[in-house]
Amino acid sequence: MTRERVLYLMGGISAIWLVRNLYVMLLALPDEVEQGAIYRILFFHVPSWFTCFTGFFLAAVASGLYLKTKNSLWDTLAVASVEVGVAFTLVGLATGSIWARIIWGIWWTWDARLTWALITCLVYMGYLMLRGAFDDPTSRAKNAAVLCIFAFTSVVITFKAIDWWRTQHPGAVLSIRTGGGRIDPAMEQMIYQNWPALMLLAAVLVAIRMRQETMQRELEALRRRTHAF
Amino acid sequence: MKLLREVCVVAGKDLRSEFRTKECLNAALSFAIVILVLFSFAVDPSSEQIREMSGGLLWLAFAFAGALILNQSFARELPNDCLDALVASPVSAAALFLGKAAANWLLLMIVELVCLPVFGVLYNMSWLGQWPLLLLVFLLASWGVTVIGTMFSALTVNLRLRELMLPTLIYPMMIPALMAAMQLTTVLIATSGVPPEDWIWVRLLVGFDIIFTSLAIALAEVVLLG
Amino acid sequence: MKLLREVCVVAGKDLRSEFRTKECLNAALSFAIVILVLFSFAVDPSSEQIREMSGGLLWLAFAFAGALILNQSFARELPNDCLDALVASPVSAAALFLGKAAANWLLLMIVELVCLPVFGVLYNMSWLGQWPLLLLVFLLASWGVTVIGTMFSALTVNLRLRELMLPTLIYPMMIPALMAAMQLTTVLIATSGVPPEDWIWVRLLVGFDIIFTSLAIALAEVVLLG
Amino acid sequence: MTAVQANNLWKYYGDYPALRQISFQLETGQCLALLGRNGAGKTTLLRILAGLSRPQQGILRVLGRESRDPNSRASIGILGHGIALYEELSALENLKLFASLYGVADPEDRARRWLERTGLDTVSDSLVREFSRGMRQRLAIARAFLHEPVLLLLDEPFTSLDDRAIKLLQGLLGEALARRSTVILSTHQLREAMELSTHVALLHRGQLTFYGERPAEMLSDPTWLYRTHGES
Amino acid sequence: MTAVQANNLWKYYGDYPALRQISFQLETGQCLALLGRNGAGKTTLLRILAGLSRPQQGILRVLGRESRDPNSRASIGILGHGIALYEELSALENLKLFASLYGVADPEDRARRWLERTGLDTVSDSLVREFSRGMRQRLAIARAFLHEPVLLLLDEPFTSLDDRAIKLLQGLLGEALARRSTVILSTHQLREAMELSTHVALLHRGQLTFYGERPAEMLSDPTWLYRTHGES
Ligand code: HEM
Ligand SMILES: Nc1ncnc2c1ncn2[C@@H]1O[C@H](COP(=O)(O)OP(=O)(O)OP(=O)(O)O)[C@@H](O)[C@H]1O
Ligand SMILES: Nc1ncnc2c1ncn2[C@@H]1O[C@H](COP(=O)(O)OP(=O)(O)OP(=O)(O)O)[C@@H](O)[C@H]1O
Ligand SMILES: [Mg+2]
Ligand SMILES: [Mg+2]
Repeated sequence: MTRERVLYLMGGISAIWLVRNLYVMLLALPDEVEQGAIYRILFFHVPSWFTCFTGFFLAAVASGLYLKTKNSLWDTLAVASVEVGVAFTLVGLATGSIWARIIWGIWWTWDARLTWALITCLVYMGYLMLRGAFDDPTSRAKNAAVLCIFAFTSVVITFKAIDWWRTQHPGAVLSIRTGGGRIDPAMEQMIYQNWPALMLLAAVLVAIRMRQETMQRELEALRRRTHAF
Repeated sequence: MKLLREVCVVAGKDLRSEFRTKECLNAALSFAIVILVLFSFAVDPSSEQIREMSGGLLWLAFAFAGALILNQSFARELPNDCLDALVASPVSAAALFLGKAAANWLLLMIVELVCLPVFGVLYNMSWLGQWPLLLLVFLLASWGVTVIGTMFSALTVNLRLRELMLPTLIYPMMIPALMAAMQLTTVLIATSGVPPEDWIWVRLLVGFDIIFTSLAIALAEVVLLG
Repeated sequence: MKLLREVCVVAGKDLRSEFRTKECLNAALSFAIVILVLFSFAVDPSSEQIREMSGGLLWLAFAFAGALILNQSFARELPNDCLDALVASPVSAAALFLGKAAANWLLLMIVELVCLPVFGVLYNMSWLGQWPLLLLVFLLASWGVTVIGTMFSALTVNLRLRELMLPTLIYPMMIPALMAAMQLTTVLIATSGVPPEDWIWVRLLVGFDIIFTSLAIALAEVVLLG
Repeated sequence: MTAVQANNLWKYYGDYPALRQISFQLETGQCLALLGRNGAGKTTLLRILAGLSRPQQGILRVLGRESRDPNSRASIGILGHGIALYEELSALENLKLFASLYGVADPEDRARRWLERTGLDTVSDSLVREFSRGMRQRLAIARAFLHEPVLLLLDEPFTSLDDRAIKLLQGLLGEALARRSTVILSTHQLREAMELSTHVALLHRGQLTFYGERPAEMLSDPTWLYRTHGES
Repeated sequence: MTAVQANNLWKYYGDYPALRQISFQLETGQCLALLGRNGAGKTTLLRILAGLSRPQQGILRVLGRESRDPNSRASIGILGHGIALYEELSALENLKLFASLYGVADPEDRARRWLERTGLDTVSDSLVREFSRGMRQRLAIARAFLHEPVLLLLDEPFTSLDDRAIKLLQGLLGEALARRSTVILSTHQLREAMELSTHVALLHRGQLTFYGERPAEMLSDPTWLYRTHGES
């Protein structure tokens, strides 16, 4: 009961926070010189990539722990964070595509950053697919965990792509990566404001998915037990 | 009629075990995207030339997916000697072969129909203009590929015949069908209709399908029973 | 030493049973050749541009043919629950995994080395000028492909949709290795040496091989035993 | 009526004659126990009778027709070494599939009935992959009996069955014989087979060294036949 | 010395408990017959003892070591439902392979010796694909005994063996026990098992309902245990 309350509370906070951020973004911050109004998509584009990377990282760690302890709780955490991570990846892809359409005039181009972002998305969709293909929960958890650990390499490559290749996609802007100067502090501030809000939302979603997964597992157990030979 | 029913039962069985979880469509979808991403590394995707290769790339992807699907078709029957039970049942060898081929065909068509729009988006190409003809080409060419592939798959379970019919020759045998399909697909995507001189490719496809289907049906009993 | 001996025993077993039937090798080889022939229909083989795509085409063909070999790698153990006996034996999981990978590697190398001259003839390209370096690239890249493929072959053996699932899962993982191999092969075929800025690809290949081999060895026990 | 008539059958694997000069005749309603040591040729003979393999020489008539005639195949039930079940289908789906293949009128209903008879009704929706060996064998038995065959060809049907399942199978066989079906079974579990069989055949290195009604001695001493007619 | 010590083992498939609270202890030189109806959990237990599957709970020590310790694995011989032989390799090649895997000194010689002992020396160069079922089982037995294991885990080893092969296997087991090896075998052919076993365990729906020395009643009446300790 209290757990549920905490969840509602967190959800409420993140909702209010997001609304407040939207207000600041749309009404308080001025348009950017070169791009005009559309640059505001940055405030969702970048934090959602950060959020999905965090989710994938969490999933990789949880998978490692699952393989070590064989405790199915870790497995549940891994699926939940991958699922939420994939959702945010899709948000990132969508916002990026829309942005690209307006700035570059095309939806998609085979640029290293974009391609790797797509590959990452595919890899984690593969993870979910692999899970769906197993009937036996033990081997499902094990095999998915192994895949999840391998998969994280593509996240790393995606993250580093702008450093390794000359890309059409803009390079790093945040001052933690560049040492500052490439972005207006107010804009950067806004990214840092929106990120925790999205993270909070992600956390709520993960918690909900974990509950669902556990319940499904119990249901399956009941079914097997009533149908024992 | 009896034949048709039997074909459906056999095809239904294969499809059921493929579709058991809904993963099949997901797998086909991600597979399609993966292949198209791979292509983007091999050829320069932004060049103009890509338009003239569209049919080639698409059918390459299909040939590849096909090989994987077809390879498993009869191998699926090996584990518990399931093929014995099928061969011993009153179902005719032709029905069995056609049933398996039909299941493979459907799977291949699903992969193809999923690939096509994805290809269109990623490579910035429109294919809707001529879709009824395109569909026809897909249906015909896929059937040709499937019949030969299913035959190959059946050979792998029959050791004695495998030596004689040389699997190394069977894949190359698909080339005419694939060639025709590539040509037609490119034409249908790049231009706005099939020029008269290209109709010969359609005739080739139809001929190919008829010849190999009859051959396969005639040989089914021998190949399956040994 | 003990590890090496065990690896050899396992690899020897896989190779011996493969060479007895040649099922997989034939299929992969003929398939790779079909793909190369198809490319010549898909792209204009006489154009200058083809030279810049040579690496891409070759490695696409290898990746496709490789999937057939990798698919079979663990599937070979399914029939009589053979994997159980291997896992129960005192051989370490790492040795088992490396043995299987080594066998796949050799098979893939055979396919590649047969395809290369065929490619040269079909596309009128000479590849002999830089053959020692080319061989090195082939060895490194194939190993990377094989390690990932063998790992995932073990993960997917028990799946219905294995044939579709395996390539869908492995290709995105392999892309770094394939990309490097494509780049280097093109450079080695088209020009007469590796320009300094391309050595980074060699480093990438080596790094890729090391990282994934260690990961695979570390996880082998978990994957095989469950 | 004659259920099986075999005349001078020869079967070679390469140059090795796995069956030599097999001739016998079995009437409907009889139950033949096919005995013989490992590698004697029992499975080979059963596979030929089932139409799964062709003899190189000899004439074979099954249920009054050519072997491999679709009509005769529809009235044969087989159970081989491989259990011939699909691991990724459920028990019910497996039976339904074979019911449809044999053209049974209401596959679903028939399948459920046989699941019940073999005691598998509680696990009818589990995949065969999750079955224990005995459960698989039970399901394979259900598959063989499903279409009410007139001729049953069973290769070591008692394998890995527990005491209750053996009783069950013996009951099913008894019923089938009572309906004047014909049964040919090979087995090494002589005790279980002797209770039912009316006839006995002994294969020795591909040759039929004994064929006839079950000797009375075998009921109390199952290995009697091996000792008298098999080479020691 | 204690050969196997199991303490409160639980094994779930998904959330279905296939083994519940299994505890027992077996000394070296003893022979345990693992009995139970179809689906009771015998195979599951044997696979856990062999290190092929991990219990979710409980402590298991085999030959005084952790389960899955490479040293203990080297002294275990297993024979499962799947015979674990490669169809494309010959009998000799199969045995040589496993002899090498187990680090036997002269694989070729050892393999030939065991082919002879199991009566397969005449077909040593035939591919397993060409073997009859009984011949496969013999070869699998040879594989299990090949490296002179100290602990033998046999899952229905008598399956499809003819009378002579059963005698042979009983002889091999007797020898092994005389060498103070330990044997655990599951079977439904109680009569064959009872001659050797010193101990009996009865599994019922994943639980051990009986464990102890073989009751004298079982020699003459093998189903005694089922009637007294199994449900209904
Ligand atoms: C479908 C198209 C796009 C994809 C898949 C994509 C993908 C990504 C990814 C994966 C990141 C990772 C952030 C990180 O480094 O942690 C990112 C960041 C970023 N993206 Fe995009 N993007 C797309 C389009 C665009 C466009 C059109 C623009 C603007 C012209 C843009 C601007 C940025 C910026 C400024 C960052 C922050 C860079 C940093 O500081 O790391 N993106 N994008
Ligand atoms: N892979 C699996 N997934 C789910 N359930 C399984 C699996 N393997 C076995 N089971 C279940 O576990 C139980 C015990 O199976 P097990 O194979 O151990 O039985 P057994 O005692 O060996 O039976 P038999 O005498 O028939 O061989 C059965 O109910 C079976 O359905
Ligand atoms: N596919 C094959 N190729 C070559 N020889 C074979 C083949 N199948 C069987 N044989 C041989 O034919 C002989 C008879 O085999 P079969 O399987 O009929 O024996 P069986 O009587 O059923 O024995 P078991 O009791 O062991 O099952 C054996 O010597 C065997 O080696
Ligand atoms: Mg037999
Ligand atoms: Mg069992």
